[in-house]
Amino acid sequence: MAAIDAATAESPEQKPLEEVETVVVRFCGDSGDGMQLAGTQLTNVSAVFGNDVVTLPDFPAEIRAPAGTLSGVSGFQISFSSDDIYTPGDEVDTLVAMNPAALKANIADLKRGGTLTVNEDAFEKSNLQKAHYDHNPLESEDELAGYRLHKVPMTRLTRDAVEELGLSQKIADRCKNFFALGLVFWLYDRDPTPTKEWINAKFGKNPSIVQANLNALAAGSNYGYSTESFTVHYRVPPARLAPGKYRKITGNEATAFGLVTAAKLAGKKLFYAGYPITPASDILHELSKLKNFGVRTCQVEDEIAAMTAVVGAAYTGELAVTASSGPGICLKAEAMGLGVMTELPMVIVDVQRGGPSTGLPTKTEQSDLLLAMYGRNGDCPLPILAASGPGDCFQMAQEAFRLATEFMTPVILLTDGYIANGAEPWRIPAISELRPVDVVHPEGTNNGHESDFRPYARNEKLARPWAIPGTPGLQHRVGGLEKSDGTGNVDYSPENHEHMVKTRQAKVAGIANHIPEQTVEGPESGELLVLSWGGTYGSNRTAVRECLRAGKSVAHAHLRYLNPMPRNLGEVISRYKKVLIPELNTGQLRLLIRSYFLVDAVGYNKIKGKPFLVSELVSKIDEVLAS
Amino acid sequence: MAAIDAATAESPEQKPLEEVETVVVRFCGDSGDGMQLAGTQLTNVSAVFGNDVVTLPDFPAEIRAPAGTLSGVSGFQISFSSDDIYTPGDEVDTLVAMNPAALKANIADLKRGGTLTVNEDAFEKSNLQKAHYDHNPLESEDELAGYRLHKVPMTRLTRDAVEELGLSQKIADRCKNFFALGLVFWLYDRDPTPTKEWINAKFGKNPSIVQANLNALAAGSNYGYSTESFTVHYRVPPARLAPGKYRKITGNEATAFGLVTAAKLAGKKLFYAGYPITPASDILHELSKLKNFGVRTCQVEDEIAAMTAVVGAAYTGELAVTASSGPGICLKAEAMGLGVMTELPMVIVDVQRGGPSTGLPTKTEQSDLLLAMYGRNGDCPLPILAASGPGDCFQMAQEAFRLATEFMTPVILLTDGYIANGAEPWRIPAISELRPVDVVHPEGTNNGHESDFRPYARNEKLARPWAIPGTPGLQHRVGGLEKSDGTGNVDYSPENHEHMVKTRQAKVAGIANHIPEQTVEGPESGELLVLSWGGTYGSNRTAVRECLRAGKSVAHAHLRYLNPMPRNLGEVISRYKKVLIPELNTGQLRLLIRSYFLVDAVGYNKIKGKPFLVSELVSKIDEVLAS
Amino acid sequence: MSTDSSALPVLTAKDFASDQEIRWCPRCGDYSILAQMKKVLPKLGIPKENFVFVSGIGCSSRFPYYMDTYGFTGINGRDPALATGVKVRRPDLSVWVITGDGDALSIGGNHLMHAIRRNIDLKIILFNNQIYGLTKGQYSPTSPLGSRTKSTPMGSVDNPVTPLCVAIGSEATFVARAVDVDIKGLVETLERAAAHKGTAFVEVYQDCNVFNPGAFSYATDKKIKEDNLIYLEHGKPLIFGKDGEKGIRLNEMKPEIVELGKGISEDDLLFHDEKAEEPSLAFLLSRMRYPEFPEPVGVFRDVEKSVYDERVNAQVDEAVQNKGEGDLEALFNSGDTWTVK
Amino acid sequence: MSTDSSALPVLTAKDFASDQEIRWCPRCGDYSILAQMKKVLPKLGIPKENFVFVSGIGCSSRFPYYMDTYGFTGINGRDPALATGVKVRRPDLSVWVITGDGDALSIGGNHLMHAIRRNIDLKIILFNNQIYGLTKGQYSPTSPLGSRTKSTPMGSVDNPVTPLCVAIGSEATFVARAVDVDIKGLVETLERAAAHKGTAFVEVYQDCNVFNPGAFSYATDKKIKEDNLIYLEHGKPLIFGKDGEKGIRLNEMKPEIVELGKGISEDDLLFHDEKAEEPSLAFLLSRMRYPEFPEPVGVFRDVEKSVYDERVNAQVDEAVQNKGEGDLEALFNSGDTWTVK
Ligand SMILES: Cc1ncc(C[n+]2csc(CCOP(=O)(O)OP(=O)(O)O)c2C)c(N)n1
Ligand SMILES: Cc1ncc(C[n+]2csc(CCOP(=O)(O)OP(=O)(O)O)c2C)c(N)n1
Ligand code: SF4
Ligand code: SF4
Ligand SMILES: [Mg+2]
Ligand SMILES: [Mg+2]
Repeated sequence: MAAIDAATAESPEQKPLEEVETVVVRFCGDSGDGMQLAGTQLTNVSAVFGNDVVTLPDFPAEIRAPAGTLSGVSGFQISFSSDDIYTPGDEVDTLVAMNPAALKANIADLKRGGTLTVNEDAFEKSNLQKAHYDHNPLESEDELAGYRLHKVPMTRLTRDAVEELGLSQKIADRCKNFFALGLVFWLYDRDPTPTKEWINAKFGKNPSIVQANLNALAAGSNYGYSTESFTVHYRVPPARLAPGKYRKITGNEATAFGLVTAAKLAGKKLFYAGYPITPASDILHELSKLKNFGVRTCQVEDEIAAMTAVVGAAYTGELAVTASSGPGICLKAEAMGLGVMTELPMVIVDVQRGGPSTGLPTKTEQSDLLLAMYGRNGDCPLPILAASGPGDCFQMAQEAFRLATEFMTPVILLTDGYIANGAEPWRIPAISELRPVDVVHPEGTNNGHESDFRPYARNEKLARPWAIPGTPGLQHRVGGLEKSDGTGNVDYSPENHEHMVKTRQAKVAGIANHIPEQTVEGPESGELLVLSWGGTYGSNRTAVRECLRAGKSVAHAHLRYLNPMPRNLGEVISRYKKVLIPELNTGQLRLLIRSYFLVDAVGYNKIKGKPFLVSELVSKIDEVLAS
Repeated sequence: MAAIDAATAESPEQKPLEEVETVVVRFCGDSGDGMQLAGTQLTNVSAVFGNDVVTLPDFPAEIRAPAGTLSGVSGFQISFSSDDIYTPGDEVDTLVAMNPAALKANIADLKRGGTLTVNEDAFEKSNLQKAHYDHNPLESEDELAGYRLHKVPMTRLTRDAVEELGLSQKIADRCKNFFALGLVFWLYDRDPTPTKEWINAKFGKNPSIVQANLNALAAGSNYGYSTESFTVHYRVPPARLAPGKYRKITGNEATAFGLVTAAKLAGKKLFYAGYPITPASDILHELSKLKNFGVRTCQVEDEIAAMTAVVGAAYTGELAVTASSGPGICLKAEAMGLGVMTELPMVIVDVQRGGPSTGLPTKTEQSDLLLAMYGRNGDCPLPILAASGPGDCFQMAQEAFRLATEFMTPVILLTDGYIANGAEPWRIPAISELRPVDVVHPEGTNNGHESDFRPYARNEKLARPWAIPGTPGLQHRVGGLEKSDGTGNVDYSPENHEHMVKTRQAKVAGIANHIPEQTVEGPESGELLVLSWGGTYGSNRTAVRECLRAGKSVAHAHLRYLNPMPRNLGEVISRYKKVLIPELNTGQLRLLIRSYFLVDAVGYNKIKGKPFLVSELVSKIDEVLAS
Repeated sequence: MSTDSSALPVLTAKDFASDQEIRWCPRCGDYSILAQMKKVLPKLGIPKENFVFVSGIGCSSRFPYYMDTYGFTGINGRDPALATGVKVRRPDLSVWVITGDGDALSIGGNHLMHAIRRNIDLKIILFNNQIYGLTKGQYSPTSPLGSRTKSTPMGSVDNPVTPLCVAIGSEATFVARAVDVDIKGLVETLERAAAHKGTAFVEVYQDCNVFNPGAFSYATDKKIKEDNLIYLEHGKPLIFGKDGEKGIRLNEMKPEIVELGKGISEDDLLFHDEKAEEPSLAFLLSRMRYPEFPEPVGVFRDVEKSVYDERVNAQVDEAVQNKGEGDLEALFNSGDTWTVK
Repeated sequence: MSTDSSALPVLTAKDFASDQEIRWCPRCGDYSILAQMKKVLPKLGIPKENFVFVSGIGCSSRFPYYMDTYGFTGINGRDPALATGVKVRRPDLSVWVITGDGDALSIGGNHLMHAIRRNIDLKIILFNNQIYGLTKGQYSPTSPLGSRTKSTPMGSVDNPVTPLCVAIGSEATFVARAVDVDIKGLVETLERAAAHKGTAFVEVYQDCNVFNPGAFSYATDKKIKEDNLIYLEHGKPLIFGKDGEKGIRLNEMKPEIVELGKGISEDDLLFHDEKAEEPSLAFLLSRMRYPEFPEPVGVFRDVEKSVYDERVNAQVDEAVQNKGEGDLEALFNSGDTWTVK
């Protein structure tokens, strides 16, 4: 069968093309089925086309669970829209399921009346058994009656499509995902060009693989175009995004970019030390590609070594950073305390995942906020930031280094598995838009007055000078024992200790004067304030916006600065009768807000390793408004 | 010179003996001067005599700082009383200073009009220099005018006293502390018998050392008895303590005793793994002496190994415990989380010291409460107890194991450097008074139904069964990944995770029904509630009692259960107009109380590595009452 | 625990399989190791409830889930410490530690070293695939210099360690090496490890079929493996090659490959002595690395030394013997006491 | 940094003393090590602002406070990792790690092993007093079996490690041993360490006069030390004894003590080779322990191998060369982009 490109072919029996605003598609199948790839390609073509896009990949915890099993199911959800959107969508409009296990694990999320496309060929006995089906759901009368079911023999059709190339069956079958993708491209009237280019670039060395994938892609499109079963297809017009040049970015990529950017702006070379851990490892992977920016990445023996090496690099005047997730952040605690005591600038990224303990390594959660606040011995404050979405990681990573260097302190940046792996369109900033990171090191002396140098003298921000080894005359010694303010010598005296504890606290608290004040979306005062933080920005924003459209008296404040919080926050909160704090944990921000402002904030807590659905938030808002 | 025992000798010119209620004595000198020993001996004779006693040792941070320097000063304060007392006293009545550095470092704490006894011989040029004196304070007109100064040539008199024994001068000089002790014995009319017995027992193998020390002791007493300079001496009658047999105990000893007791009561053999750290090491030292109780102590490579070994031992059914201080507790965080996830019973003792980082290793602080609460990734709750004084460590260590085994959970016990090293009289409990620790392990099966065993089935307390290796038919696997309730198999499903997070939380919260309700000392309602926790019990109790005597409307509630807190605490707090929370940190309990009960609790925070003075607390109470 | 093995039901490999689905990738070397372990255990005459499998984190560390014994998957790298807690309290149990090259040598290197030097009676099986499998393909401390992995796009820059050298440098009493697909060798080695009293350290070359496939093909490929491996036998000379035509001779502390026959007889070769009191020979053997040398497999060292868990417990017994069973009342009343009436 | 040492002021030991009061106990071995270090540094021709002393925690770890150089007292056991951060970023600095037997081998064992195997250019000086000094006298990983200390009233039950064996097992390129009061030997050893490119690992026998006095008297007591020490010299036979009357001969991988003269000449002895590519000889020497053998002091091993910090930085240079100096704009614009108008 020759490859005919449905999207460009003219045809008399053109099917009706309906326009819609927002669409949610999920590909799911076995880990080996290439679903992440299909999802990524749909994301790319949609973004290039000009839609707003939000994605939610969902990997299995196993590297490669046995084929066909429930634990091996891999999924990728994408929402694309002509509006600006902030979540990957609550319910799925079109579900593509490559095998019974994928169907079983995902069907609950498909909207009633939604489009369900399955690879019919995969529904044979052994696969059904592996999915713990005692029957074939495709043959059931009513089980899938609520959906627009399309049983497509994808395996067979893909084999047919590539037959001419004489590939092994195994390789032929690997092209199935492009068949499915092609079908979805047709269904949503997507221009496949970027995917075709990608196939050419990726497999260029192997022309028959290129052709096989192109054939499968075309065959999928043709299938939608030609068969009777699909009666309409849809068009999602471009979004009205802010003008500019865009690219797609994941949170981990954006974090890496932000870190490198901060270093570049400061005239420094980034130092990264880390030990791999899901879902933070990609920051290491991304940075290790950027050695031509002077980035030095060290994969070290454990998180303790990583954190301590960062302290060492910071001492020498480097912008030094480490990233990890919950278990690794625990291990960094002691050395973070050393960073606080030595008042050196450094950044610790915590890509939060489901806990406690090893927990749910591949799932998202917001449950390390209090660990970040208090997970060190003694009174040991440091600034904490939280990125609100994939793209915001870029900005907050820079902000982390700005505060670290300006105030000479370690800074924790919280992201989470959801925004770290999720992607969104990112307006590429002009270099001139970036906020500078100014770093000054005191100059050396050769006048013999060496002992005059006071490494713990402070400026108006209470920051001490960042004198670095190699500078003549500024030799000094730092360490984890309490220091005398000014000289930095070891000092156990009662008054000095109290002074230093309070100074460290005041320094961090004072940052409130150097960060933006809290803003709200919605009315300036009213019934209810929804107060959120970190990676749940999108769902909260969407939910509140929906409520506002419905005329409810609710506003949204989103925190990206957790310690210190914006200085006007108490005042903002006081303008609303009620406060609702939705969190993907048991109520960690709520604990702080209640204590700081003595306000009876209500929590909405979801601890399922998954982001909020907009609908869940809207019902909760309604419930609180009604109470 | 022959040894004449002043205390037993009859004398015509008997000096007047005044009766007083409470006395505070501090010995201070160089680390090599044996001040800890002198203090301990005064403690012993006073306790044996029947006084209530509280002590406060103050070691230098250095092992052996250069002799005569300020950093080498070692002190030991003891308060003994005919009343019941809870603090070592704010101000010193009698200060014994063995050298200029000791005088300089301690004089500020001597009460105006107090007795100052110095070793005059030590005030020569080089010692004065080392103490950074540019003059001899003993020769100053008015510098010490406010005190009853006694310049005693202790070195010379001690040498004289032991001359007959032909000892080297170095050894002779080592007896100086017994001279000073003898003088204090005379001054406070103490019976030296226990000290003499101790000298005999300790140095029995070396008769000339025995004699030298006895001679010095007698010479000191004789000096007080015979010289003109001491005109009166004092008598402190026995206290009206609860009837019973007493001994002196330090917090670390009491913790060790409590742990062994819990094991014995549970029919278990204690397992301890730890890595030395000040001020927790003595728990290891004490326990390692108790091998005949079946105690197995392992000094392992670091705190992570200690914590993980404890998890392993707990899995096999042992009462397992580790102890550390701030930096080490940080390192245990990840493995504590594993203990929470595997729901195994174990105890972690945190002997708090000054932080952050290495901080002030030898000083006390209460700054690890929030670390204990939140210092682990994810939502990871566990019960937290805090001992209120040296003796209470005995009870709380048992309580920790009772809760750990009853609820199948790790438990943190907080003590601090002050109560760990401080001693107080301890009424020796009868074995029958001790609360039993009941432990049940499910029995094995040989009927082939192995897979029926549900390691995460729960009882009414939400505790799971503690099945131990070696039991036939109960083979099961645990670990740090999220588990399915019931089976305990790895389970990442959203609903199960939320259920498990909430179950672990509910289990810990439910402990509130199995601990004593909160009591107060003072009126049931009123102006001010002083809410304290942990090792500051004594000073808070004394301060509130003083205020009560003065007719102020103030009551005292002291928390020994920090998580969960007693279930009636909110109600108790609500009965007072104001709440004052004094803490040796920046306000950690206050953060929690404000959040839990939305009460505008005020803090009084001292962060000087030292316990509260009663007078400081009384003024703060007055200030709050007046505000 | 009953040690009367005649009373035990006869167990088979199947009895040691748990009800959990096995979740390794197809053709992962871990499968073979699991299979051989299940064959070895029933032969040991130990009731199955007396086995405890402890692991850390990694693909390899899932092993305990698949065994119907007591099992504990701990946290990354701390498994030797966790197993120490188990074994000190229950020296009667047979405690196995399953670990990976990342788990044991990266984050867990210190615990490994200390378990070994204490000579605690653990059977430590290190699955060396020269990669971090579970975290999807970063280089490990055993990856060769220059390895291109996810975290080292330009090649790794740290010199790798040799697990056996680390173990020997840490005073190991039993050290061995086996290959995942060499069923006979692996079974024998596991049996020998089980029989050793004290820490038995076994490195198994394990193929990670996804992130580092073929890393050990020189040792598994039938065509070449005889030239690249030496099967160690106590008291025997070091001979290798398809027809046993090659051998190892020592030249002033330096091993060299020689051809047998041409004036060189077996007596000229280096003889293996796994019982040598000092580990210098074992160390020298562990330095022989492919491609310069054939790599020895089998038992490098097996000597007796006092065992930590036994000694800890012996002190307890001794204390009881000397001081009598601890008595709380006596303890409380020790030291100076006084009575208030 | 200026490397033109001719332009440098001539420094003396005094220039390296900081203004901090020294707080070790009287007669602590640490004093001598400090004094010798202050003698060695001025000879290196490095400006004093280019020295960084990093330590962990312990009595020994106070060392940096007493040096007028840059200094960092870190946390217990993590000093090699901290120093790695310093050195990777600033390969031009001379970075020294001062550590103790507890700091380096107990809590810090893993970082030590990894620093050594990476061959990062650090000078690691381990003050081995076989005790935890700062925490007042618990046994350490180097304390002999049976040590009675605060935490082991019935004697310790763990086999000690030999620091040099651990280092050699971790692929060390430079390994040496010295004795605190052997001024000449210590100075020479420190100089050699300074000259080595890569990790230089030096164990110094150090007397803790308070908690473990005399632990090394066999090596310091003038009357007996010549019988108990062998001063290693490259290319020379192993000879010892007051009059050089004894030597070490190798008997099938086993060292044995022989008397010279009685039919045995120097040529029969073991010859030292610190440059041997493989560390087997160094390992064998490090196994010779008192009282069975005289203990070697001096340089056991000194070979060249590529250096971690250099390689990390070389990759950066290479990347710049290949891809050009990183350009943010190009980075941001990489991959698929689209423009919204
Ligand atoms: C504290 C902590 N840090 C990091 C991780 C992530 N992690 C899990 S397994 C692993 C390495 C596994 O490598 P290896 O031991 O070689 O096992 P393999 O998967 O290759 O069998 C890492 C880094 C973790 N689980 N915990
Ligand atoms: C995390 C942590 N655990 C424990 C300690 C307590 N500690 C300080 S130094 C030390 C051991 C020191 O021994 P060594 O390295 O031999 O030094 P030495 O004092 O003998 O020179 C310990 C256990 C600490 N400071 N930090
Ligand atoms: S990733 Fe590698 S080691 Fe892990 S299961 Fe797959 S093949 Fe095995
Ligand atoms: S305790 Fe020992 S090691 Fe520490 S300073 Fe004193 S003598 Fe030196
Ligand atoms: Mg591996
Ligand atoms: Mg030491």
